[in-house]
Amino acid sequence: MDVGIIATQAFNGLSLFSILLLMALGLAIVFGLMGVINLAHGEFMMIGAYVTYVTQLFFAHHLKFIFNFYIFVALILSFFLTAFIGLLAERFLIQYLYKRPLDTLLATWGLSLILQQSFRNIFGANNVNVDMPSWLIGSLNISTDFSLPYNRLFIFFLSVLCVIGIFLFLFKTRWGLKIRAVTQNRNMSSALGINVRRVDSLAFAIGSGLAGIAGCALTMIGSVGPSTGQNYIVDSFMVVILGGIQSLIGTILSAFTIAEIQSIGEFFSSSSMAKAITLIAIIVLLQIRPKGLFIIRVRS
Amino acid sequence: MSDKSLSRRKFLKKAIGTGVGVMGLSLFSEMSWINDVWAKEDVIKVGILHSFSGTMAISEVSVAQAELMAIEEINKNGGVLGKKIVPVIEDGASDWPTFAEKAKKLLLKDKVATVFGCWTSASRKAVLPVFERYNGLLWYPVQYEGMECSRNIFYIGAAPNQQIMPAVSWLLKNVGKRFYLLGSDYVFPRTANLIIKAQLKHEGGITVAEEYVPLGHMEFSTIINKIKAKKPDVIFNTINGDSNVAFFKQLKSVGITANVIPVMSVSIAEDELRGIGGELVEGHLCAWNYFQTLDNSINKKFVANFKKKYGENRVTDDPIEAGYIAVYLWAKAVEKAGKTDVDAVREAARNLEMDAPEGHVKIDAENQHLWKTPRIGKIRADGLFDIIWDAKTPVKPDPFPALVSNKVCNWLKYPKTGIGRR
Amino acid sequence: MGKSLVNKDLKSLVFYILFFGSLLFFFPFVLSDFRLNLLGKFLSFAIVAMGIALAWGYTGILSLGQGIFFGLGAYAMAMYLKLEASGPDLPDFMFWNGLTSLPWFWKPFKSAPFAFLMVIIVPLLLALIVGFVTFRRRISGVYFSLISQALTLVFFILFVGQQGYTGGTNGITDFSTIFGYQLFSKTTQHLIYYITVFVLFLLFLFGSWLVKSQFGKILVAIRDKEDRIRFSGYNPDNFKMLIFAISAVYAGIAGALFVLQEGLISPSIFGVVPSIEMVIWAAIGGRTSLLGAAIGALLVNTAKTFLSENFPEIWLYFLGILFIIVVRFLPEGLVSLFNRKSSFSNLINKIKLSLGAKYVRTS
Amino acid sequence: MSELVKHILYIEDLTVSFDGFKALDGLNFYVEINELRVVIGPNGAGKSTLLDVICGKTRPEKGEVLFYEKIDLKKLKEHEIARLGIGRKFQTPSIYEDLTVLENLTISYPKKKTVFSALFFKLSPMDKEKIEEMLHFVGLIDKRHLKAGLLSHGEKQWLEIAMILIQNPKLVLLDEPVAGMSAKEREKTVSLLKKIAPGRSMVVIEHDMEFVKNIAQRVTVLHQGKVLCEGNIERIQNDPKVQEVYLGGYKVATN
Amino acid sequence: MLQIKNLHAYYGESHIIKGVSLELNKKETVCILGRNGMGKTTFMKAVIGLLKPKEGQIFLENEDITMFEPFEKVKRKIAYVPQGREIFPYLTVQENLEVALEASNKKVIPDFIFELFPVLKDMLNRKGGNLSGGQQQQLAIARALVSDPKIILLDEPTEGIQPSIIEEIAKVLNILKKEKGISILLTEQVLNFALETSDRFYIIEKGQFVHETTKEQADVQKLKAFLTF
Ligand SMILES: Nc1ncnc2c1ncn2[C@@H]1O[C@H](COP(=O)(O)OP(=O)(O)OP(=O)(O)O)[C@@H](O)[C@H]1O
Ligand SMILES: Nc1ncnc2c1ncn2[C@@H]1O[C@H](COP(=O)(O)OP(=O)(O)OP(=O)(O)O)[C@@H](O)[C@H]1O
Ligand SMILES: NC(N)=O
Ligand SMILES: [Mg+2]
Ligand SMILES: [Mg+2]
Repeated sequence: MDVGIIATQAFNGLSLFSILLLMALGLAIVFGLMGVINLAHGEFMMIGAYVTYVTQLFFAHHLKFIFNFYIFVALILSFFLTAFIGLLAERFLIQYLYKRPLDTLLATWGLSLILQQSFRNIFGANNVNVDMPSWLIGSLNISTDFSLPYNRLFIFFLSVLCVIGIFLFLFKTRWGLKIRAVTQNRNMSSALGINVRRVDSLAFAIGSGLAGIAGCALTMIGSVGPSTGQNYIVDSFMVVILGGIQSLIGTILSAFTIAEIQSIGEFFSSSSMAKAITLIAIIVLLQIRPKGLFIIRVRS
Repeated sequence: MSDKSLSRRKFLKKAIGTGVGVMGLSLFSEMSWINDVWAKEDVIKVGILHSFSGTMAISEVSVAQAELMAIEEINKNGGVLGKKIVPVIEDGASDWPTFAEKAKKLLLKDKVATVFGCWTSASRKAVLPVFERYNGLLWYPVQYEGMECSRNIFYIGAAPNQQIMPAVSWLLKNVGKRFYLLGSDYVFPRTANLIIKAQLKHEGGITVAEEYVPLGHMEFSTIINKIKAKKPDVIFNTINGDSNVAFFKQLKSVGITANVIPVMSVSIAEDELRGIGGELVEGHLCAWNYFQTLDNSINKKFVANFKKKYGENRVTDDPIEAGYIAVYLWAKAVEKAGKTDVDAVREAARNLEMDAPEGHVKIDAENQHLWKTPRIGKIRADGLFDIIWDAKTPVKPDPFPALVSNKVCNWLKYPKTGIGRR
Repeated sequence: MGKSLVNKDLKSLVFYILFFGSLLFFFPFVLSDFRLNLLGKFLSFAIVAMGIALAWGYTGILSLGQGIFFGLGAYAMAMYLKLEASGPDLPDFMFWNGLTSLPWFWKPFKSAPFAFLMVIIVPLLLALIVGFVTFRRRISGVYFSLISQALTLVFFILFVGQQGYTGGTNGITDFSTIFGYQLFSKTTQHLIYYITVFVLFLLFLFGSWLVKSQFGKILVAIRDKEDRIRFSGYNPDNFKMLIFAISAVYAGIAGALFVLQEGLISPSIFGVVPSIEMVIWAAIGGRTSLLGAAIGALLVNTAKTFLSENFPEIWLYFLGILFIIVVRFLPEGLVSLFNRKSSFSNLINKIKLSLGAKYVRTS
Repeated sequence: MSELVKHILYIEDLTVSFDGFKALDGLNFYVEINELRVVIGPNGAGKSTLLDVICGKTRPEKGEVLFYEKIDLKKLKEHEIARLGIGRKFQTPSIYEDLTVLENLTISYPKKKTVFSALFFKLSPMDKEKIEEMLHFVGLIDKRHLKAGLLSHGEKQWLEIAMILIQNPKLVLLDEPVAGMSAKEREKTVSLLKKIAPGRSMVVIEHDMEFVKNIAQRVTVLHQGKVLCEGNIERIQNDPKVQEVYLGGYKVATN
Repeated sequence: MLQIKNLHAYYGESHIIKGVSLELNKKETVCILGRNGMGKTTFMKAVIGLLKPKEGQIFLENEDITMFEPFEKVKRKIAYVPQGREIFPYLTVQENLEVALEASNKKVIPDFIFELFPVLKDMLNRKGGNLSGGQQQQLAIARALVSDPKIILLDEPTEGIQPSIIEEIAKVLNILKKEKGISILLTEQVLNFALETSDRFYIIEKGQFVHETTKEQADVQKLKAFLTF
């Protein structure tokens, strides 16, 4: 095996890491902090993906001259539209279920069915094609057999940016503090002057918005179809679970662990086996650390 | 506030009550004696059984549309035996047991004359016993891996010797010897690869790797790295569905274009290419019996009608065409038999011929598969194909390739099971 | 108090008699064979749902992996049926996957008693193992749920991947006889229907006995405060393992009954989606009531069939909305509508709470 | 049990630390058989942590924790410790909210507690009587069919005490049993404890000095994870260090 | 300041608070005494808004705030210390305090908090859930004070607190009342503490006030009798 293959493989691990991280980031808030088992997370990602598709179509038809920059507009729109739909879901459904976290699983499953069928009715049952901006096609050639695809580099930086952004938001702003307080004790937060409803909605919207961003980014490497979202759901949850809910650092650590197991496993066996191996490895790791890799313990 | 909640309470009570009532009623409405009271109009019911939801909807919806279009055309021309064809549509929901349930429902409750449907081999395997048990008739529109011989199914898609095997031979002659086999973890790809490996061994090719990804897999970077390491001459792609998009996008982004390593695909056609994007796959290859760009008047009319009905941006492809002609073949058989009775139709269908968009086809009298012309197309930037090779004449279907099996399917010679030894 | 208790018991008794009575004496005579077969299948689902009620409703263990156990029970039965259908030959799928002889672990399935035993043993053992490695390590709640979901996926991948041994994506299909009788003859199928009803009834009695016993009370205590129960001298891990295993056995038995009526099993049952659906049956009907869960399975599947037959292109909307409405307004499931009056007013209160007084908490 | 055994609880050099912070710091603590010991100390002194260690909830960093001077509690799991006859009441009431008051007591009843015995468990009439008696005693007889979650704070405290007592443990650990109780209930608790004290050992943590005075034989004062002082109530009250770190100007009225 | 008129509150269908009226004046401490389960906590919850009263009104300086959400009441300078502490377990002590800044116009935690509760200063970075019971109780009171309230509702504030700190708290409450002009509504079972801090007393029994007295007129024996029978 030559150096190029090994270097490429190392980069693949990193790239998968950033993708998993991006996928799980929204869930880390919605599920990790708020306790909502959002099975529609994959569909929320698809909202972002479809927004990207529509944006791309619009640019191709009306703003051809700046087509290459549609992706930035799409990122922003994906975030806000998905956040908005998340907001609606929170307002009309999720807010009634905070006391029954396992029930959120059922309700969001219903939601995911509805969203999937809506995609099918709006965009057709087929996959849709999202053209990449030309500057994202191709790769940075380091040597003849080691090159870094631009789209993956882009996703990598995007996810780093999102993580930093979320980190600052949660731990350095008042809104972040409020979100953390409310997710721990809704009643008491209210009794300390926090408008709990607003904070809940905001948190859920941001988590959903992040899913939208992930969906937008994934159009660069994957397909966009009505049921594509389902493919991401187990992976995203595994990342959060293995990391340890309530812990952003844990999420990062766990995305990294899973990505490495998966991509090394895949190189030496097959994708199917690697997937099974990865899932089993997660279960074994949870044996050693039942509450996740990185967990803040408190007494009661 | 309490007034408001009171009325809301009442409303909810009612709404939930109604919901429960509907579910209860639906059970009742299915009771046999009610069914029998249902008015019997003089029409011929046929079943359309495809996935309208779930992963397979991506491919199957278009085929169902083609079948419905054929029914509509036939009805417009007076129907069959002077009666209108009425389609009963059922959603297999990409779930094999559901396919089986719906097949039973079509045969037992709706008592349809025949069924057009299925896509995946798994769904076909699921309904096969049902069709055999209740002596129904299924027209199956997709290429498949062979190794099957049922008197209750007409196979309208390609058998291995009409698609996969000619493609392998062509590649060996024109592209190279080193094959990288990549497929979904799934029956069709695994069985197809079994055949391909045997063929490569026989014809002097080399299998450098055989690799399967789970359905819906999205991350191909490692596989692509392996491909780079193995340096194959060609990638033989039997990936199904969604994953193709990811595969081609990621292949392209590391600079593996058709000039570097061409990919030969057998499970994606024009309809799927719409969702991948032509530029990404330009220059790669596909093997089919039908391409939208086939230059003949029947096809041109077919394509035009399809676009007129479903939209200018829509395309036709091999399974769509197969679904479409399946309906015509059945109608012809019914006319010939003079009735819709399954046994009679089956007899009438033997050696039935037709000028289809894909050219001349004929139902094989022995094995109920279709004589079809193998073709290879090169993908253009617009997602359609330049046909770069064809077999000139229709090829006799052979569901049990001699390379991997010593069986043959021949209902004339072995009327009991259809299967005999070579 | 005493009086109303009697009343309640009497009322439920009447309800039970009505329920099982209609399954035995009404539906077989009014439904067409096809519909009766469907109902029989749904009854096997009802058994799964009862198992889920035991583990989830009473003990708080939400398994998103019931499909595994259902599947294993089903495969055990299917292996027997397939061997019987194949006679002296190798099962067809093995042949076209290049196997030349029957794998060792298939061989004992030639024996019906062995296969029937495996329907129970395999799910039981697997559940005990899964329970051992999770509950012992105090992996619980959502963690457990999602781990069981991951396991489902693992099984799916393994069963699909080992095509020669499992039939791959196709699964195992195409059976003919059972004990030499035509499996799909009208009489056999009717008989299997009655057996299903009978098994459902037995398992219902068994489950009711369980939850009424001291054991059942401890399950509820575990659901409430797992940590506390340890200080009362109980080891909750064992209780959880046992009830989880019992619910797995319910699913396994259901799977076997399913195969007998459906005539096929495929790994799609190991999928993430069917396992979630199973949980939904129980939730819709009422997770804290055995019969409620069972009825949930019947109603959801009836609704699914009815909706998908009548609105094949948009039925998912209805189903999705149904789930949302029930979860949102009937947290105890549909049974709460049929329960005593006070439960009904409880429901109204809950609705009221969720509509207006959002901050009311009872803790 | 050998004649020589004097201590039901024998704790030496016990250290528990959380991220470097020593909640217990080389603590020595001995309780004799049939003794009623009260532990007081400033908030955060490590009292609850001590009980956590005894009943297996927290694992110590080092030290010995022996039951009857020979059973090493560090090695046992929570339920095994409970089965040895150690019952604990938590600082905040901890009961099964979805079970009725009666069921809360029934499952605490000291019968075999394995999975299979639970399946076939039946209360004898005598057991029932005992439970009824206990319900009367804690004043919850009228609420026995009520879901325990609906009780008020004080009622929950009572229920939990009843659950511990019905276990008939050899060693009772009570963490602030009268917190949130009204004067009347405090008095009742005093008489209850006095009544059940004979034949068993108890460790009671409390901040209510009135209550402490009423029940205490021997009092241990913990401070910063160590014993600050030990002795009878007078001695404790007059110890200047105790006054400084704990009592402040508080004086228990002598009656 | 705070006027409560004929308040009724329910848990589901059970009627817990049955027509309670009370007035809390400026610079005054009112104490509600009552045995377990008599409805003290329920009353407090109804006042702060965690439980919506079914009937009756609550006025704050003549504004009807009966149906306000808790946070709206808090914004109007009412603070609440619940029974059972309700600390945010995963937030540090510092963050627990900062959360309460939401209702104040300050940006930083005022220093006097740490003068009152020196323990907290040493534990600023410890997670709230890891504090001892008494430390949590102190944190809960401190947290209420951070928001710079005009009215404080305290539900059994001395539960689980060591005697010297109870004394401290009594002192603090008196200081707050006198120097900051804060009004305090308190529930207690411990008579000593109540007598030390409060100006007026109500006895609650089964959701109703059965006795009312001022400090001056208070007959300690009678109050005791109410609490013991
Ligand atoms: N998991 C933990 N992490 C960090 N510190 C902890 C942890 N558990 C306890 N502590 C600290 O250990 C000390 C002892 O706590 P403990 O609960 O034993 O006190 P206590 O004596 O019971 O106090 P109180 O009378 O207030 O209940 C406290 O300072 C507490 O903050
Ligand atoms: N969530 C609830 N649902 C129904 N009833 C409740 C609920 N919480 C409390 N109760 C009941 O309401 C009554 C009053 O309870 P509350 O907590 O207000 O009493 P309290 O005076 O604060 O008692 P304590 O001194 O023990 O704290 C009790 O009888 C209790 O059983
Ligand atoms: N027949 C197929 N492509 O599954
Ligand atoms: Mg303590
Ligand atoms: Mg209270």
